[in-house]
Amino acid sequence: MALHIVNRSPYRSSALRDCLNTMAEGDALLLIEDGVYAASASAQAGAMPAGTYCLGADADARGVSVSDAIARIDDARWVALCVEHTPVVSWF
Amino acid sequence: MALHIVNRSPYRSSALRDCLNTMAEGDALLLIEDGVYAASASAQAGAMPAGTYCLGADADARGVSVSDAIARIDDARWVALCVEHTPVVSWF
Amino acid sequence: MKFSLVVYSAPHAGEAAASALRFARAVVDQGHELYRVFFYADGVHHGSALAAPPQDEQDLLTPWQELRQANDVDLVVCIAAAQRRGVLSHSEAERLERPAANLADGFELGGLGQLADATAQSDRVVTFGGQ
Amino acid sequence: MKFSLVVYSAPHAGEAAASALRFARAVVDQGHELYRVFFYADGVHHGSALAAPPQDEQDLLTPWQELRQANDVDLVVCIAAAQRRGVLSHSEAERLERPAANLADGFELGGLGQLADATAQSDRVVTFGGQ
Amino acid sequence: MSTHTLALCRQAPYGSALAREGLEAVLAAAAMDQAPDVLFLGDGVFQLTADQAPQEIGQKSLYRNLQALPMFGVERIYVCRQSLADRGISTESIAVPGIEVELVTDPGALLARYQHVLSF
Amino acid sequence: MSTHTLALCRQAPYGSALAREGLEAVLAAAAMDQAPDVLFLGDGVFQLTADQAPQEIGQKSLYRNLQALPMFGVERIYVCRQSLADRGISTESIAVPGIEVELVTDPGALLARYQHVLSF
Repeated sequence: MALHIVNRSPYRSSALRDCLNTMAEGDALLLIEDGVYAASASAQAGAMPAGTYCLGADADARGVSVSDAIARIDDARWVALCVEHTPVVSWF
Repeated sequence: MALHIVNRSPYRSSALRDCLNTMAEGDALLLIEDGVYAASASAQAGAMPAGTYCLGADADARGVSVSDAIARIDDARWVALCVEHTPVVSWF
Repeated sequence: MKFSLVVYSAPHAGEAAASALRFARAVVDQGHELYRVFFYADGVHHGSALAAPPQDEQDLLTPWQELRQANDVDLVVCIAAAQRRGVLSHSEAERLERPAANLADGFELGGLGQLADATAQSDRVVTFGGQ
Repeated sequence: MKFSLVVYSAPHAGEAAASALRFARAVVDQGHELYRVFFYADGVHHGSALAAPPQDEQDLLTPWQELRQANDVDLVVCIAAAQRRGVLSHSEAERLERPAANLADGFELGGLGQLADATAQSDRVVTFGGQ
Repeated sequence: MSTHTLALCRQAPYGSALAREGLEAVLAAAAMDQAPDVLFLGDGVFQLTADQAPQEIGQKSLYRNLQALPMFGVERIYVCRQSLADRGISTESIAVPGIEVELVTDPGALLARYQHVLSF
Repeated sequence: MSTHTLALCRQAPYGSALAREGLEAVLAAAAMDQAPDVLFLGDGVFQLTADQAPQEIGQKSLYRNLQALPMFGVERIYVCRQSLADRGISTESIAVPGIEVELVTDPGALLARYQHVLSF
């Protein structure tokens, strides 16, 4: 199963949409940098698939309150997700 | 009346959408660089407002066939458009 | 009419740098005055004397220097943005204890006040951004 | 597990450069091997010895050099991408007749073959792109 | 820049350096008594959210820079109402101390008032 | 890079240098007998349109670089069918001489075959 990493704002860039259109069943999705706006409880987080993660440091930086449906992770867990998945696909 | 200049692909970026949502009646719109994909006859050019221009050099570079509804211009006319309008607003 | 440009994009990163140069040439070709080009954000890399694109790729340094020579255009590189990104004059390199300087001839380092001044002095200001 | 990273973004342009550094540290902190970091496209500016961000902003040069020292990580700057953008070693500056060199200690210029090699040698390759 | 100039801020904080550098340009002009007006639109409205804590990603708070605006005489900012709505941001949550937030429903009409618009 | 690697090309030509530099990376790997597979998706499909004439904007044709692929042993490329449809590009109009275009309806399934995906 693949790990997809998205670092662009869902409002500004097609990166998340392109990624979601490409993801296979069971793939994981990690939101980092401006990608974390898609994890916001007040935004469109409801549309995120199961197996969506969000980098806590990036959410904190932006004051984004992460939806309960999305797992907040730290950098160590980010590395672990890369170990657990293949390939790792970046969308920017 | 303002001149709005958009240089990003309408498929990839929110720049064109943000611009269209902001334009006032009578403003002009110039598509340059990857923005010219919005001027393509085969694409969504129908949605462009009256007073839309497209930089011919950028369309030619990409093999984009510009819709009849959109005026192809050269660099000299680009400067003239800036002279004729105020303010000049870039969306990227 | 008096124009100034603001350039945020680095050369060879995308097309914005080339667009700015084409527009600048068209401004002077049409008989207008080009007062100042202010290089800001990643645009400060325009001021690097070390860029060496292959022969068959566009040179985005010499044409600006020529434009300055021929038309007395101010080419101002924001000093704060340039420090962060490693574009330094000899005196800045010395002051900051860096091993070399790379600011190209014809470009000068200047503060953000030069951007404010350009908007105050110019009839039109056009920004070139994005990648 | 053996990791390699590919970095397309310049330091101080957006967050991707800082993300790559954080991820690299986490890789070695978790006991994995970081085989190579390949700096490509605008990412080549990582190799500039001239960047001088203000004291209260992040230094994105020294931490990479320290990572290399402590963990024997290859820091490879793509030579073709670097030439275009003005990141030169002493020998390149001489060959290309440019007035100075700016490649930082700990970084080496290398060809795209080093990227192909990194993918062949590594269990995981993670790319850091965007602004 | 003066009030003939509008700074149009469209970048989310941290993801692009232009968010910070745009604000620095505004502050520098304001320090020279040429403060531009400022409009936050699109992802630029994310600059206004409180509780920004970017230490762990190695950055300084951009929200702090915003709070410096009144010291330089910028006591009002324009904010695109639709951009807030699109992002699920309540108007209450974007207060900046010492600054009056004026919500704009027709940003095109606002732009038309200025001779120069500097996009950041 | 070898066939364990997929190059995922998502940039329109000219607007971003990464379109050209991605292709250069593919060609370099292919020259070392480590040719990756290549998938064009999103705006990357614009790289495949013929009639590119970028001389006036000071660039070389990226389409020419594509035509070098077969010389280095890359004789097939994958192209996302939906990306073409979204952009109003007919499948007939994206032929590259000497290269077989394989349209992909499920890019996620394609990605799953590779150990590495390099995004460009």
